[in-house]
Amino acid sequence: MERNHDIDVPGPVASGPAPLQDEMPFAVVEGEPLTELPRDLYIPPQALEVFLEAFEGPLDLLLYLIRRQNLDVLDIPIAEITRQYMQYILLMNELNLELAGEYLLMAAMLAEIKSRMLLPRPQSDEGEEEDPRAELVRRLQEYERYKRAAEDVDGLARLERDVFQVSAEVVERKVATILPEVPLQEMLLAFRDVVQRAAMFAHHHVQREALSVRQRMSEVLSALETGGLVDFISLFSPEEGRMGATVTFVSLLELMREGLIEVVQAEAYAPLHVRLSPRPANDPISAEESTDTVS
Amino acid sequence: MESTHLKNVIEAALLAAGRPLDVEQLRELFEDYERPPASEVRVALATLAGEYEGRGMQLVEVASGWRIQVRADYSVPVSRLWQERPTRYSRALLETLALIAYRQPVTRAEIEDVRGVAVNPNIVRTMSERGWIRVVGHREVPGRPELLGTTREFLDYFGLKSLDQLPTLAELKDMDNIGVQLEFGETAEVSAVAATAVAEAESVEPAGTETPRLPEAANDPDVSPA
Amino acid sequence: MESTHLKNVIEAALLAAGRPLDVEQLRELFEDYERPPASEVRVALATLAGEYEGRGMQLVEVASGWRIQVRADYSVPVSRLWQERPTRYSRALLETLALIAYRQPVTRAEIEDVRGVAVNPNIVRTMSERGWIRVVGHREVPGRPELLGTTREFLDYFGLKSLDQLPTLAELKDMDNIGVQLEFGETAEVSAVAATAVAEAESVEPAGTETPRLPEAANDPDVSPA
Repeated sequence: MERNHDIDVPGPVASGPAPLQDEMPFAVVEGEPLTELPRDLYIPPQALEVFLEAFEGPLDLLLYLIRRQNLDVLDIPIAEITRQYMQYILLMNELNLELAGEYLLMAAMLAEIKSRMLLPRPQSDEGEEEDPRAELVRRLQEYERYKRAAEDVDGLARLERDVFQVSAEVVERKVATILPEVPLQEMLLAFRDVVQRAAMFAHHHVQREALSVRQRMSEVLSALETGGLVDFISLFSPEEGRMGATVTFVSLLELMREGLIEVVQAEAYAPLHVRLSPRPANDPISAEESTDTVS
Repeated sequence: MESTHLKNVIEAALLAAGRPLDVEQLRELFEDYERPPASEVRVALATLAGEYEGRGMQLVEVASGWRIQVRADYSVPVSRLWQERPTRYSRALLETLALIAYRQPVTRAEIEDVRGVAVNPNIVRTMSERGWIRVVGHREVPGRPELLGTTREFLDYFGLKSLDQLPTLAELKDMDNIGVQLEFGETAEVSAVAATAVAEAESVEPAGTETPRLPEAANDPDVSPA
Repeated sequence: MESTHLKNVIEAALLAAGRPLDVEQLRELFEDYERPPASEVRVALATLAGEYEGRGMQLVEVASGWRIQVRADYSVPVSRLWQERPTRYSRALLETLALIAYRQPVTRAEIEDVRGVAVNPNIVRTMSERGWIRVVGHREVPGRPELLGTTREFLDYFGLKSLDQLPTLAELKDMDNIGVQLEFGETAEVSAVAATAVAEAESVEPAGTETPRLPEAANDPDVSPA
């Protein structure tokens, strides 16, 4: 805020005792500010190019001119600033530097403001005078705040310059895979579709009643997989009640019907035992193995 | 040099480097005037190694210097950082699984009869590895083909208490959209507060949240075969 | 879960990842049955951050989660590990970036209006490639110009948790009121020290109404869906 009104203090960049609205010297030779390019002096165009590239556009250049002289952005001496600005433009022209169109646009805008400053100001609806510089001032301020925001962003502690992300080696990296999820619904749809395709609707295997029996069939087969005799009674769980017993019984009947198991009894009234059906003798593999299991 | 400062610089550098650093490289982190002797660097390394005991990382010496690495105890959870996103199971797998569930115990040949194509051995292996199916026996016919059935894990995964809870084929046939039907079934039954409580208590199964509940009717043991 | 184990897994994972991890990602390192609640993970993170005090590294929260990084005190010696100087970004790039960050979503034309010069396409490309900015939509005017915004990576890179943490944008002064404001400002300055403190405390808002938050950037990892 202070820098906007204490205009008497020379700016930090200002070289020499340049009075307030003096034109901007582009060089100082033996204490004498040079405001015109000496005809006999060769300035390599690259040097000026570098100088101009330091500006991010006409607004930046204007701000530089204003700040350099500690002028208040809100009260720019428009005639003087325009004159200084034009000097830079002419200089650039003289050096045949390619000038961005934006610089010329700004020159035109400055000239227009300057001429309007000389004319009586039009009254707005509220009866207030409108300052012809208002729009320029707004743009300069708007640009300046983002120019400073850019400096602030650059000042943030950032990765690779101020902050270093750390890492540690994982010597034994194991690749773990997540198993896909299967919604039940998807499996049911798959079942419906496959059965529909196969036109197997009437088949007894897929009636509801079969399901608990089929599950029990798998369980009974598992219980018998050791190959030995299993107590018939042990296949029933009293805690399942009558329904459970019925399911087990039906599943045993179904397994017998399919020839998967057989029920054996040593003598009349002796306890019943269940075992897997002996393998057919004509099967070479099972014939080999059967010697191990049949005892 | 103050030993904490030295230790911290070494720690920071080893963590930032992403490669092992030897004692000489560590010494070069310091300006000439403050460069610690190699002996001090080694003491600092030993101190650091000790401080990492019981932590997530460890300091080890390898051929090209010292390295901070993840302690092997934690490589299993850490490896999950790079785990592959799951792919979806194929239609063929789902159909095979469904057929095993509904028609168990069942042989591959019987599945092939229904599906009309050979059973891909990878599919059977995938489902076995997942613990959803297993060989429950052999059909005593020439070749003794394996009989496949579903497991308790299968029921757990799908949030079923028993296979009875699966809809019958007749029910499936009537459903143009199973999802809608199943949801209807649920809302219809959630009349009682107790039912809700039970449903919530049961929803701890992994797939519970995504698995639509089945109509209560299928649960009723009284409807089961006589 | 045993708290040391949890803490060590988190430490190991953050070190191994080499990128920030959020609470949800940390929870996913554990199997379903042992997965700790988010609150426990946060406690472990706070404990870790405390344990790193006075060490070579620090645990910080940035936009996309928690990150272990070299403590700023040690960045000078650590930077000697690399020969190359860190990239310097041009003023043009930084100004364009600042405009996108503070005024997003913003079109190229709007950036040009403020800066008074055309937007250099290379600058936009560089920032996109770095993952700092992206097209967040189109303005529904003729030509449907792209609207640019910053990303989560931008925040991570600059060590910010959200756009709120950007440095305050300078105020605009009105030409007509400037005299009044100055007088008012000078007398008021003496009167209330507290007011200044409040103003400073409030100044974390970067640009007030002009800076719409990006939904992603403002997304608090703590409230992300479980």
